[in-house]
Amino acid sequence: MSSKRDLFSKYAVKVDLVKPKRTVFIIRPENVRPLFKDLIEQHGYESFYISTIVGTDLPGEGKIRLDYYVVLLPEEETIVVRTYLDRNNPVIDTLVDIVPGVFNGECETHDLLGIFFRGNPYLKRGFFVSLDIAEKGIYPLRKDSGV
Amino acid sequence: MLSRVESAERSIKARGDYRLIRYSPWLLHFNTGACNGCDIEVLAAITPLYDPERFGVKLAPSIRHGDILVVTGAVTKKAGERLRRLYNQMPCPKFVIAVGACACSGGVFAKSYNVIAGADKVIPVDIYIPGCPPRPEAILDGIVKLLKLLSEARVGDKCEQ
Amino acid sequence: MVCNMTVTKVVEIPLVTTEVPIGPQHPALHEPLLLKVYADGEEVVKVEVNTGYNHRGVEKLCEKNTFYRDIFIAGRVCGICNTVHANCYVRALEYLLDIKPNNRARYLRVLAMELERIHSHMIINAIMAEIVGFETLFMQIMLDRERVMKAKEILTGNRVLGDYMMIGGVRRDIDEVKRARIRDLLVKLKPRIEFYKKVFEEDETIIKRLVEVGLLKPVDVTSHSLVGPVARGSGVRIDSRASDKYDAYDEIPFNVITRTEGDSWARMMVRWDETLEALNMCLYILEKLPADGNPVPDEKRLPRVIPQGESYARVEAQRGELTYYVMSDGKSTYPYRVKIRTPSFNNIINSAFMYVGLSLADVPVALTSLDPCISCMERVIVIDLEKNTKYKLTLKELAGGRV
Amino acid sequence: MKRPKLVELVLQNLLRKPATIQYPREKTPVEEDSRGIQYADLTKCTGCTLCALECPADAIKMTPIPQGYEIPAKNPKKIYPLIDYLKCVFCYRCVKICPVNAFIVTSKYDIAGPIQINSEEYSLSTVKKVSG
Repeated sequence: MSSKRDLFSKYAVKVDLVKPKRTVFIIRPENVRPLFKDLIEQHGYESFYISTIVGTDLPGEGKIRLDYYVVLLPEEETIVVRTYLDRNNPVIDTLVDIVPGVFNGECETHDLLGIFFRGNPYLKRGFFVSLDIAEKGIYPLRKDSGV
Repeated sequence: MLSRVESAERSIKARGDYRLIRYSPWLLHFNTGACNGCDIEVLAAITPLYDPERFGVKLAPSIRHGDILVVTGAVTKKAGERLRRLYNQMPCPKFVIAVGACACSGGVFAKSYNVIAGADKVIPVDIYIPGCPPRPEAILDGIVKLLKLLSEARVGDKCEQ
Repeated sequence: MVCNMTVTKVVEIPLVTTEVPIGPQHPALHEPLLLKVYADGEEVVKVEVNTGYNHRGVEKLCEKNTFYRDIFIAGRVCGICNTVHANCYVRALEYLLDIKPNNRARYLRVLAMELERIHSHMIINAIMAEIVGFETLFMQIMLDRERVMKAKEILTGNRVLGDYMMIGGVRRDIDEVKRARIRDLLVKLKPRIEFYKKVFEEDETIIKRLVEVGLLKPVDVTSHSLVGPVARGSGVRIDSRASDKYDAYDEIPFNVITRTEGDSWARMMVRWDETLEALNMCLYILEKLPADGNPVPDEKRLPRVIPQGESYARVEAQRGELTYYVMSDGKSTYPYRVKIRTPSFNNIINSAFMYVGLSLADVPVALTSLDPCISCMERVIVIDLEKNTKYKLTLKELAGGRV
Repeated sequence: MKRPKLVELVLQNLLRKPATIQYPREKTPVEEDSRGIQYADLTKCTGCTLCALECPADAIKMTPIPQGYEIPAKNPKKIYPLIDYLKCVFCYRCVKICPVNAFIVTSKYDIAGPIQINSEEYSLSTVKKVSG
């Protein structure tokens, strides 16, 4: 177990906490993909699953925060991989080819918040949002979307 | 504007049509984006405990066979189009029951950007059944009230409009 | 999934109504989700999950409403799992506020959630019986489900939407009379559940339709983020009740049910075993309900502004792990961000790979075994490319092989 | 599965009553404290509008009490909460949040009808009518 956490702390720039007691590892956006690649190589597919992808718009800092909530198995501990993207150009490497379970999360985050996952062929507008909003280029969950 | 004679004739004719429906109305259940609460109550209302087949009420397999459209759920933008299309496909005379707060007025979702709100914004509704979700008894009550209105020819048929 | 076989049929399954609570915003659907099945003769070669449906924008709606109004909106994301939704949101707020409800409230919360689990598992098993053409069993299970609904009504005051959770406790208490009545209903229900479980174990029709259909290996489960009974049916032990030990789950004894078969039948059996487990938990709670004060907080005195911070609550809903992320900026009475991830969002969208190789008639069975929340499936459109025809069927007819 | 004994089963089922309830002909008993319609008791209401602010569905509108009704002295704004039952989701947030506990709760549910349904009639029946 400790070795999995070591892997996360290796990439971490900073460690934080989300209540209740979920450790947050803040890492650089370009390190997200190598981190999960290492995790799969060293511990295998059955050692974790990605539960949720949460994007939060932070217009005050000009950033979009992207959190991957990862559940480590078999001890079922939830940890958070957090990264900050530039709000004007939110681009990050996709994980969909190595962890297929992020398919729904990435499509949804793209549709609602406008984060572009480089290399994900399934991204499209209208995954959730109705087309009249999608055509205007509005991302509903951005704070200045006005919907 | 119709003359009085004409409208009286029409109402007599319509009453004859309604009588026929009254004996065995076939329901068509359509979900426009509900949370499922109303759907399981509609489903519960057709199970043995409540058994609306006593009144001849039956779920229709297709919209073309339906007499009464049962709408549940807040009408989302895309579902609104479908709802209108579905309503136009129904044979006359046709009636609509809105089940639950969401179908009646949008409920808690009325202010969302993707929701038109109640079903009456899209199609004419004949009976509103409030509740979140209404009990199966309340749904039966609504159906029986509609049948009563039909037998007294007190609801107008919206077909000609 | 690229395949050099010829595609002769395309089957579209619009999950027309509800739930497949897909969603983040619990996009409510109508035209909610389209399962596009490409078939070679009878064999499925490719499945596309098409999400061209609408959502209700619950996450945005939550940002526009106050914390307290959101409790009721969260309960209305999904009607079948409303108490778990409300519980998860309320606990996320409690983590921020550092409030802990008293023991009686924690026990009562578990009671409400487990009653909901019983009725939800019963309904999906009933639907499964209907899909495979066993209509009598459907009617029987639905009749017995009414007992649970009555118990829920006694406990929460409404048959379906309980609105039972409140920050710091629950919204109504039960007295001795109600306790005895709920107990009585559940004791009568228990032999029936055991009987249905036996039917699912031994009945030939069900075994022939369910066994070896929709196989999922453990590695598929974790890499595709599948949760709940689907994961447990494949031997992956994911149960946030056991790991997070929220509310009173640390004191109430229960077993986490896992099975190793990984097919549709295993998933349904996991559900029946969990129903029995939940029933025993309810009886245990009714027996040992602690009496340490009033579980109902005074809603007039609760704090209106939630302190700054983030919290992430997990709950084991009937269909799997449900998570709420709540962020408060500490200044207003509105949450800054609410993120909802419902279990079916993972289970339905990510599971398209499972159908490949099945025969068409097995698709509804495999789909139902994921518990996409009932009444969803009304019609199936079959496009026959050889004859260039298009016709509509009910899902039941598809399961009956009328393609 | 063990084969059930046919004769026994038939006899059992012949003696059994049908499970169906006779709903519209006989009212089925509902729980007395199940959440049916609620309305404001105007003799207690102070017109503070808290319920209207807290309602998750915005079903409550503060409405002036019409002419011809005795208005209690503690209601200076002369308004009362009018609940639109078509919007109401029956969560009873208003009942619980009311500072003077002015809401009357019932278990009545059969209020379906062809028109808009609200609590005007129920609420106004709690105060006396004054002539003129």
